[in-house]
Amino acid sequence: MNLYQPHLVRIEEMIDETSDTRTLRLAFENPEIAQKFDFKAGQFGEYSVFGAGECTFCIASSPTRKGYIEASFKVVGKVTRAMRRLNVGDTMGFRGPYGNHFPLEEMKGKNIVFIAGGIGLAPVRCVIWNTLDLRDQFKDVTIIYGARSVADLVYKRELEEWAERSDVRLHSCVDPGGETPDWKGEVCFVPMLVEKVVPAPQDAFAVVCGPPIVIMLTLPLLEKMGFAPERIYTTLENRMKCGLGKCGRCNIGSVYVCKDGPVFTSAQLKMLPPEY
Amino acid sequence: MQELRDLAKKLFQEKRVDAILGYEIDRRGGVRPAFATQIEDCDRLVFDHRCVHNLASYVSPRRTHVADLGRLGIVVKACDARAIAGLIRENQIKREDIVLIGMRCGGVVRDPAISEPLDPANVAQRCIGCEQREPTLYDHLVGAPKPAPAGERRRNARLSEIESMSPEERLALWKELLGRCTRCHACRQVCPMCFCERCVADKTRPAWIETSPHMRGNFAWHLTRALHLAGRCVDCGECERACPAQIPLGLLNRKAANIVAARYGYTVTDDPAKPAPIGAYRLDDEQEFIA
Amino acid sequence: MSDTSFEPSIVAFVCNWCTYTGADLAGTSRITMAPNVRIIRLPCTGRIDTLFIIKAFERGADGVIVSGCHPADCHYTAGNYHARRRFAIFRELMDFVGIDPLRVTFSWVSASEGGKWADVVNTATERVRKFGPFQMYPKPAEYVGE
Amino acid sequence: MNKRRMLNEKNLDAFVQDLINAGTRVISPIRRKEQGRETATYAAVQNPEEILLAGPQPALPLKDVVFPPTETLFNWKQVKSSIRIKENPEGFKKTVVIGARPCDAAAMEIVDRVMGWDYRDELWFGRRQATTVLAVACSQCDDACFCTAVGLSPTNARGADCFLTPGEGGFEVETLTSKGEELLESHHGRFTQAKDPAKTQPAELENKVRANLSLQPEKIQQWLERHFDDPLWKQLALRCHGCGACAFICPTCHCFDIVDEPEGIDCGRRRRNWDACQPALFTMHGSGHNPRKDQTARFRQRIMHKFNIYPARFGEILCTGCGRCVRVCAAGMDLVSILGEISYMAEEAGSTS
Repeated sequence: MNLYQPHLVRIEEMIDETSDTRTLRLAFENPEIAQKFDFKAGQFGEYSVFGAGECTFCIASSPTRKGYIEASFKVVGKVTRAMRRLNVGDTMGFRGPYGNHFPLEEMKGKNIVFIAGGIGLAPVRCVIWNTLDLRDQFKDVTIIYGARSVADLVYKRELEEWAERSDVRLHSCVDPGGETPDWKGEVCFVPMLVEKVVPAPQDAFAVVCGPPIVIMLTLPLLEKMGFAPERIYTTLENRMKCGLGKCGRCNIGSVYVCKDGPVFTSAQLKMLPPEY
Repeated sequence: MQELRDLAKKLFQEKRVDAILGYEIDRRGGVRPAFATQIEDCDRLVFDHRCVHNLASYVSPRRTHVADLGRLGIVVKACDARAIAGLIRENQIKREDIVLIGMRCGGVVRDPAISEPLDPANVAQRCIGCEQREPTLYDHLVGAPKPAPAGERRRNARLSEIESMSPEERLALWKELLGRCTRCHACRQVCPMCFCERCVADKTRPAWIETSPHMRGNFAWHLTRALHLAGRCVDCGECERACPAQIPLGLLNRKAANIVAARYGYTVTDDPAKPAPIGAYRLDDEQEFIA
Repeated sequence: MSDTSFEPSIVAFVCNWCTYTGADLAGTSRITMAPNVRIIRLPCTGRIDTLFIIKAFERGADGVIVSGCHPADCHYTAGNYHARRRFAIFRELMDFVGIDPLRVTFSWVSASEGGKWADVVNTATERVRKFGPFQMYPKPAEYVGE
Repeated sequence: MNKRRMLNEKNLDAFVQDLINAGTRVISPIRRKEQGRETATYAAVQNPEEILLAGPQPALPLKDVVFPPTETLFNWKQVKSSIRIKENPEGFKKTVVIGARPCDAAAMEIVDRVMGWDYRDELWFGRRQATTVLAVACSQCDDACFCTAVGLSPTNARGADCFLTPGEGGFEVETLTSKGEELLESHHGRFTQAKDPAKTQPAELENKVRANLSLQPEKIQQWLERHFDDPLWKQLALRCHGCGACAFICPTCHCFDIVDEPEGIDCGRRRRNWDACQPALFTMHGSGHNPRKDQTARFRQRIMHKFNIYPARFGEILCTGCGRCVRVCAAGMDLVSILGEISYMAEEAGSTS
């Protein structure tokens, strides 16, 4: 079996998050691999639709939930379009887990702020559930999430669950113009909400993910507010083919996103050329 | 040479151009494209039988770097002017946006690294029998009239040789030639007439032309490229020169040009007003192959 | 595979307004014709890219039929005139690289010419049957399979 | 190891014929006539007489022997409600390369680094294992060669299993690996005892190459590390067509694409194809966002990858100085003068700081 041969996974469940994003719950067809498979929050995989090709996504489910993995994707290109056409019971391919991960061990005993925009919640959600499943090992957990409009908010059921939990603080917002009459959250852009509600930087880690504009505005903002650049984490996406450090297209300077990433600190990003 | 440099300087002085695309001597003693962006650069410009490159390739609006230089002056041979005319004809550039420095040309060598004088052994095949010793599309015409280069025209002979083969022999020949292709698409990138925003070979939904360098992908690509260039190819030879696998791509393009010439009486010109044969039609076009 | 047992697969790209209706007429008139042809309907011959023909061969067709409105009858005025030039050049290029252009049949079949459509289908099928399978591309090597 | 033998011209032909008879694929520079000039190209040998060991550098590198332009990663077929996957059954053909240029032999060893980085690429190493490389000392060079500038030379045996040095009436064969020793030992009848002492190669050719370019790779790397935004990049990229011929013809460029191609309704292949960093599509995201948005960024990436990224990650320059990119470029982009320019700027920067 060569490196590029995927494991077979079966679609167990399908949740439409928005009109163009969907979450697939995937279970390994081979029970031995299902048993063995393990990953860490923040790692990614190569998902394939046979006949269409491969696509790179972070694993969106938490490593604490065994027996399946989840992928959330937005329909943009050839493979995601093909993924959209699949149904429960269909077979896909999966290679992984690849790349580095969020430093959960270091984050233990600390306050954690999660900041996400749009579909960027997917990789963050993985860490959120990982944290919440081990809730007593962390201090305050704050989630700041925003999307273009109410219709574009992903993981709506989980947002409700987090809102109800007393051990999580959830702040959500939608861009001006994206609100509905019964929207109870804020109406502003994610960085503005961060400025307003972000907790004290002492003893805290921040995990940020979203479209490039959210990342570019939020990282300096957090630093200005006192977060140490080494404690602000984000996850990058570059086009990849192999995920193994061979195919040569995800480089940012001398960094291979697939091997050295996808998780980077703000401090690391500052050392890289702006090719992401 | 001095005439060209003086003209280039004058164009800068009169602020008629922001940059001039021409030729300069390179390290190896051949010539390469030059981008003169100030008056001082004009003394580097040269023009001789080594100026093989078709600079029209740089003028496509997709070349944002070059477009960023501002108003361009371009050194063109007759064959290059045909490409410029093609770009104007197909609404890629506007005639008034560029200054054309037409060069009288006595033929070029087949490889710009050749530093010996032009002779029948090193002259580019396309120049033998080329009837245009100077462009008709220009703003300034430079140089003294030059005679046509001597040499044996082998291209048509090669075409007729292939045409007289049996279909099996032809297929075997093209399987060997196109089998060398690694699908780098350099032929497309250097072609002045391949200016599509998104080439059909890059499309994935569906992937009309498979990107793999196997028989299917290679035949689909080269047949389609020849068809898309029928009546548009200016015979500048850039694709053949760029091909790392040394495939004689010109044969396909020449064949397409001959078909167009025989069926529709059309040859590529540097008159931008003359419509291209594909995209036009006549009610009485031959249709002997249609039942 | 012996020649007698070879049944060619033929893909027909036809225009919506004339040939498709003509083929429909052939069917409703119960004209018997070779069952080897699969029809793909397109708005106009002008829409039939030569890549369709190439793709058909890539995917296993042994022959192709391209058919649309007679000259002067195009629903879009001139689609078939443009197509005519394109196909004329394309088939000569095919010939030049050694692919038999007779594997592709071009015809004009109007909405009322059900009989002509049957003729086109039968002629094309017989011709391709004589040529044998299209073998230019290597067949997919062994697949996992039952 | 380091055993020395002699192989005369007649025995060379017989050796090659033996290999061919045994069903081994023999790749060598083959004589070709093109427009009246004698050129060479690496190809499978049908007849030992076609071999041209002393000719010009073959136009294409040996890369495709171990890294084919397209290869099947696996076949798949829909079986009932699931998928069945099968790897290509062909395996790796036993291959002997006779007459590899030093720059082409070294390239394989350099690319081994990335292909074995944490994850071992079995397709690459499978072919590497099945291939025995007999390199030959160069006997010609031109104004595009610069192997000496990147730590190699016309007589460098890096990456070779055996090294052939032309001598009177044949070659002196030096064995460098056990794989090479095994091959020669199994054909020992064709080789004779080497006469002592070993002949030293004239340095003439090496000096000629050295005259084209000489540089200090560490200085280049330092300069690149500090000059991501240098105006040089934009200036160079103006001339570049972005065609990628340089990458496709490069013995060390190894970037690839993975594509799925259906072969029918319910079966297909996943393939790996050569790719290059020069076309825009290489890094384009599905959303249309492109991290390397213009030719400046893409051309810079090529130079950076070869002379900064690869050395930083793998301690090797991703270039063997074969000069093919210089010869192939339709726009006259000349890596020798580009490196020369960078070297000059690095010196300047070094002397002022």
